[in-house]
Amino acid sequence: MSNPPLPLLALYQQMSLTRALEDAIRDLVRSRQIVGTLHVGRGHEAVTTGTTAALAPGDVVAPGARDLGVLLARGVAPRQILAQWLRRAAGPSGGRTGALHFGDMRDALVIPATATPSLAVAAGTALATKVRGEARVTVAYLEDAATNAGDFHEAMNLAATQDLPLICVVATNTYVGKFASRAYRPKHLADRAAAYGIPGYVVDGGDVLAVREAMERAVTLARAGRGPVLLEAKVFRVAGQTEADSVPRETLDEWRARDPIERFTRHLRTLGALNDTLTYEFAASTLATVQDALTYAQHAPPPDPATLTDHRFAPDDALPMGPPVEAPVGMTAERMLQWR
Amino acid sequence: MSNPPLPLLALYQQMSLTRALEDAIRDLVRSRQIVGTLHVGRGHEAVTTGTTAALAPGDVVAPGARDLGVLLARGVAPRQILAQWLRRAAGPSGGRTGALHFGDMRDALVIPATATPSLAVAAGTALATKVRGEARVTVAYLEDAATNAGDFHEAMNLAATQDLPLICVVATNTYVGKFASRAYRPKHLADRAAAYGIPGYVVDGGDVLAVREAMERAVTLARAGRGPVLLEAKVFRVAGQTEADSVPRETLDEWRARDPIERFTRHLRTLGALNDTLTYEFAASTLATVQDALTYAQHAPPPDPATLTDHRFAPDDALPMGPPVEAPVGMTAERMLQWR
Amino acid sequence: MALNEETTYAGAIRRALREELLHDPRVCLLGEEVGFGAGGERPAHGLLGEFGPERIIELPASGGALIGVATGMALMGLRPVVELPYAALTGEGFSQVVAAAQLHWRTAGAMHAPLVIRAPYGTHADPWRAASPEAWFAGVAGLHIVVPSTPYDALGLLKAAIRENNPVLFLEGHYFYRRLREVLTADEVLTVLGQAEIRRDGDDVTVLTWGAVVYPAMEAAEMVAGEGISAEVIDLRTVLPYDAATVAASLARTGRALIVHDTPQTGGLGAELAARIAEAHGATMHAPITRVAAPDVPFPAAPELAASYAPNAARISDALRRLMRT
Amino acid sequence: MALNEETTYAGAIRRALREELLHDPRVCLLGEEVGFGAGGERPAHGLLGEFGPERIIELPASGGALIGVATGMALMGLRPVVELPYAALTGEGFSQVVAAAQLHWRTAGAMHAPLVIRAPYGTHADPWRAASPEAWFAGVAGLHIVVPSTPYDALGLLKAAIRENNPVLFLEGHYFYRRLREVLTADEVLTVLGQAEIRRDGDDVTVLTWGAVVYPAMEAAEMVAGEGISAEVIDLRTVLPYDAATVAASLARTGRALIVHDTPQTGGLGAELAARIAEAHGATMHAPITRVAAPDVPFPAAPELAASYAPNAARISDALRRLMRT
Ligand SMILES: Cc1ncc(C[n+]2csc(CCOP(=O)(O)OP(=O)(O)O)c2C)c(N)n1
Ligand SMILES: Cc1ncc(C[n+]2csc(CCOP(=O)(O)OP(=O)(O)O)c2C)c(N)n1
Ligand SMILES: [Mg+2]
Ligand SMILES: [Mg+2]
Repeated sequence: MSNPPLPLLALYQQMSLTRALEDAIRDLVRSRQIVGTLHVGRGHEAVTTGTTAALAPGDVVAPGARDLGVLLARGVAPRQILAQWLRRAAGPSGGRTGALHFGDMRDALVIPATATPSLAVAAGTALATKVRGEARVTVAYLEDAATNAGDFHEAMNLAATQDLPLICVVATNTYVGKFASRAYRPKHLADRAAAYGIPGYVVDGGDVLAVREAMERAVTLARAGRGPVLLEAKVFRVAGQTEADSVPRETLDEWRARDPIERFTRHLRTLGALNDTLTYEFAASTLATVQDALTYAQHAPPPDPATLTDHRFAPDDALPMGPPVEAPVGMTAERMLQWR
Repeated sequence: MSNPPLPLLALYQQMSLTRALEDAIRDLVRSRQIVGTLHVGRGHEAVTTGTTAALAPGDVVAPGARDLGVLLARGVAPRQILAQWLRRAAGPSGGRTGALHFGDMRDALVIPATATPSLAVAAGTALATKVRGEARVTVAYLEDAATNAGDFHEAMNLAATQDLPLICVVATNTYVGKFASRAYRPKHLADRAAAYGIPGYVVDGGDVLAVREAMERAVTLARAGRGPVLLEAKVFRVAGQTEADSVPRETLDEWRARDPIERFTRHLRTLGALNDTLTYEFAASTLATVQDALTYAQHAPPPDPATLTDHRFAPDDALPMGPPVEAPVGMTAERMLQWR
Repeated sequence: MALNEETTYAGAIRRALREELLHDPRVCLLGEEVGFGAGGERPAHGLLGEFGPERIIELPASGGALIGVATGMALMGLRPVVELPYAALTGEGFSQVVAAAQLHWRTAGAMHAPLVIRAPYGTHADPWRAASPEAWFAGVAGLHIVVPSTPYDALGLLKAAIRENNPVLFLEGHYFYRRLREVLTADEVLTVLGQAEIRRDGDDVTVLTWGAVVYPAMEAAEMVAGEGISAEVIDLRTVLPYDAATVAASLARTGRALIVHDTPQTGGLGAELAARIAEAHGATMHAPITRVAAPDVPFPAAPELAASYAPNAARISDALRRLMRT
Repeated sequence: MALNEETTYAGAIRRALREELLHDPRVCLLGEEVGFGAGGERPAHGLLGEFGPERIIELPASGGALIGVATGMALMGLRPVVELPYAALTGEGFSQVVAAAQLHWRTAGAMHAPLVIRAPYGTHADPWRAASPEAWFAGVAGLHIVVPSTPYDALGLLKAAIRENNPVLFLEGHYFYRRLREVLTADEVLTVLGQAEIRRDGDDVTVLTWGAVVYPAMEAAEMVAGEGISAEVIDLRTVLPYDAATVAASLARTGRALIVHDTPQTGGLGAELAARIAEAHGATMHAPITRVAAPDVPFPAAPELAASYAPNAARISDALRRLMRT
């Protein structure tokens, strides 16, 4: 399935909104309106925006703690995201979980993060689409150190042996956990692809267009039934693992030069695609969106304690899960199972 | 630490004894004197004998289900092994576990197999020797499909980042589990070394001298503090995963040509190192050893049911574990900790 | 399926899988040896040939990944059944089991994980592989644990488990596979989860049990019957959540409870039963609530040790007599 | 260590680690962030500088591998302490924990696994990370589970745990780290594992509890004292195996038991307590053995939900009153 590249300005808007919304979350954390930690995604915007720009509507994503941009790209409303962060009743988890630990398997096709390793779950959605003869791909987003987990290894090996349409996007940032030490030997985590006999690519995670191009290549392979792909994006994360950790001044300066949004802005300006007027317009609409979400979420009521024990067990008439089957992406009639 | 290569005939004896003892176990299984399954090690003799020939007395080994030869090479008595298989009170587990699920951390330095993935445990013994400044290496033996487990991945990555003296010997046989299918994509599992930034070698697991030479290279690297090594030995296992599974006739014929013991015998005969007289002598002494072990084990009493709940908790005065410290292998005074 | 065919326990499981694979195209079977690897007496034998690789999916052995994969398939609208070679492998996928059990609650009802984990336990040579993990999951909310003791229940309960919208841990008695036989009619059997079965009526004392140890419990009940002790034997079948109503009704009559399981006593499923009974009926019981279970050690390999591991009819009948004396 | 210094809960853990690292050169500390990663208020803070990388070993984050690695170090004669970032990670290493707990029995006494798994639980933003895994391991023979509720106990029990020859799961109240302070003398404290502490004497009813919920239990006891109800509050401290003698002595006087824990009720550690009490004292109890615990759901993130999760003084005192009415 071909998917027309988004116009460049849409990428710019996407990255800007991601940054603005995360800044709003950061402020809520700083002002103690949110208890809990923000795993900072500042600097990851080109990865989340560039990879999702290469996807089709029916593809499945499994974002991690820093992948706010993926949720926005898949159409999850900023209102929902802030209601979730503020743990409101109206949030997707009804206040039962924090941060980005929620998902949507009907429309946005976002696999819920569970705080346990879950690449195997993404392999499962990819396996489901394969056995149903659908052309969907599943994209899982991992932090570099997460590739040290047994879950990564078992899931990638399984996906490779089954030729699953699974793309594993690894954002390698200079930090692991709270401090800048190496939790693995290889220079490039893309080299881990050799262990599974699958292709592994490295891309500059600060260059949104390079990311989109690399992702398009990966998606083409996966959709063609060639099995999983490992795509490593080198990013530079400002701040520590969580918003709480501080970063040395010179690190911050170094980062500014590499800021994916500022890099893309310079590019668009040299192309003449972006000028001050446009910048202000975009900034204004972004601000309005964030403001609307903030107002909505801050005024949304908290969950009712009486509901704490609701939904302990799914009822027998629970809605079937997964995407609506009316028009499964790329479902090829002859291999299609009568599955519902 | 240098270790002089064993004389060739000792290798021959070692391999013959391994084969003879496993045949005795097979007969006990067939005659139902042992309930349970024998994971056949027939065809693995050059791997167990060749690798252990490159080790020093104080090195630690973690054999798997098919590595009877490793136990014999480390000096575990055939009497003990058969008493364990027959689940006698005198066996190392007192009849509490079956098969080769036992170990010895005082003398033979054999990590007990627990039926759970345990490469991480071997990484732990390697870490212990490293922090104590000992020059011991730890050798773990895995079947090919075991490299698909998360335990393998987490332990190898951890060992690599800590430069642990851990050698992982993978015996790749043509079968995985009960049937000849592939549980992984890469042609060579040694390629998985790239994922950890460590050296990976492939060796003909049917050639005991080639195995010993490759192992000596691996041991030298590990002892020098260069971190773990992955050594893949290609072997051809006769019979299915367990003694119970049958194998097609032509497979058996193919195997005979590759039988590591027959290959080494031919080699020794062309060298003139082995002749009929010697062959008969060796066969006789091997037979005597196995016979003695059989008689001992078969007449050994079963465990007393009254002891079932003994040893639920280790007492406060339990013997300290690990090798005797009087003369730790290669302990280098300056890095030695006053650790006991 | 011929009429009134004598079926083994393993055969009943195969029939349940086959009927549900036919009944609902969303059902699929995952495991290490469910296809070519499934030998003649194995429950999955023959299913690959009939339903093909899109439904019967052989995957590399990875206890951890298999359950995560099944969760992903469930998220996409399928109804996977995972077969593990032995039940202790749930320890490798422990987090994934808990995550699946919590999914519905975590998503405030938006999602659920309709998956079944099938695994044999017991009589394995190695203590590890023989272990039943039932106690590990006794505290995991959102999970169902089913332990069928007859071919009929294996058939009816597995079919119901596959139609259940919450994760089910389905523990199969390894020892039963070929040894238990029962004549089953061709009629469809669906045994509702969470309903106990009264195997024997009695008025003096209630025996609460499940799985392989149901048989010595029945034997013991017969032994003491001659001595004028009337024991009611209840096979819980679904041990989490269990059938509190049936238990309550029986205890209201007998006022005496003996809990019997073949797994270690401390922290076992029997503890929760005893606690619930003490809370609800403590004031009206005629005798202390008593447990007869395996000792607090793993399942031993030597037959001489294994023989005195699970409660036998002698131990159970002694306990019944003691209960009646108080 | 200055005399009579006011010490936080985290500080007491640090002191225990430091004293044992000094006392026994076989002791070492493993974890993801025990070295450079250990910030000022963290228990491990500063230990790397004092004891060096051979004793304070920072390893990649792998819940599963860490416990296996510790087992291997123990096999070689060391006494490792593993620090996990949060206790639910024991789910990633579940098999390794069970294997370590079984080692002594499996080897017929030849080997043992002297290792401590230290992990904080509670008050994490995410339901998963907040979970206490105490119930998962309630049925694992060979394991000790310790849940200290004061800095003094954290000090004395951790030191004893490190000297224990069997694996110990040491669960630290995350909420306590900086909030609990206590004046500790410089004298060495070694608190024997398996001994409960009577926090409050009473004659009418025995409250059995541990961990964070000890405080609301004490509060509740004070509340009902005014109403003439004399409640004895026993902090078990070591919950597996627990101090049956102290519990028995108290119940012999009171004849009433209230079990209080801040983890889900079904399949929790309270179930085994209730079952053991019902068996041993059922005949002599004046009131049904009662549990007050968290509901059977994970720990919720929203403060409004979390507030009604763990038992509070109101719920506990109501239960005490109910017990006295029967
Ligand atoms: C033993 C263990 N400790 C901690 C965690 C969870 N965890 C929290 S932060 C962190 C490090 C994340 O590092 P990385 O994936 O590189 O993300 P980064 O912090 O670098 O953005 C991990 C693994 C875990 N899964 N296992
Ligand atoms: C899900 C799962 N199934 C089974 C096992 C244990 N197991 C028993 S046989 C086997 C296959 C072994 O294959 P391999 O390692 O290649 O040894 P081979 O049978 O080829 O000698 C495994 C992994 C496991 N650890 N996890
Ligand atoms: Mg990182
Ligand atoms: Mg193999």
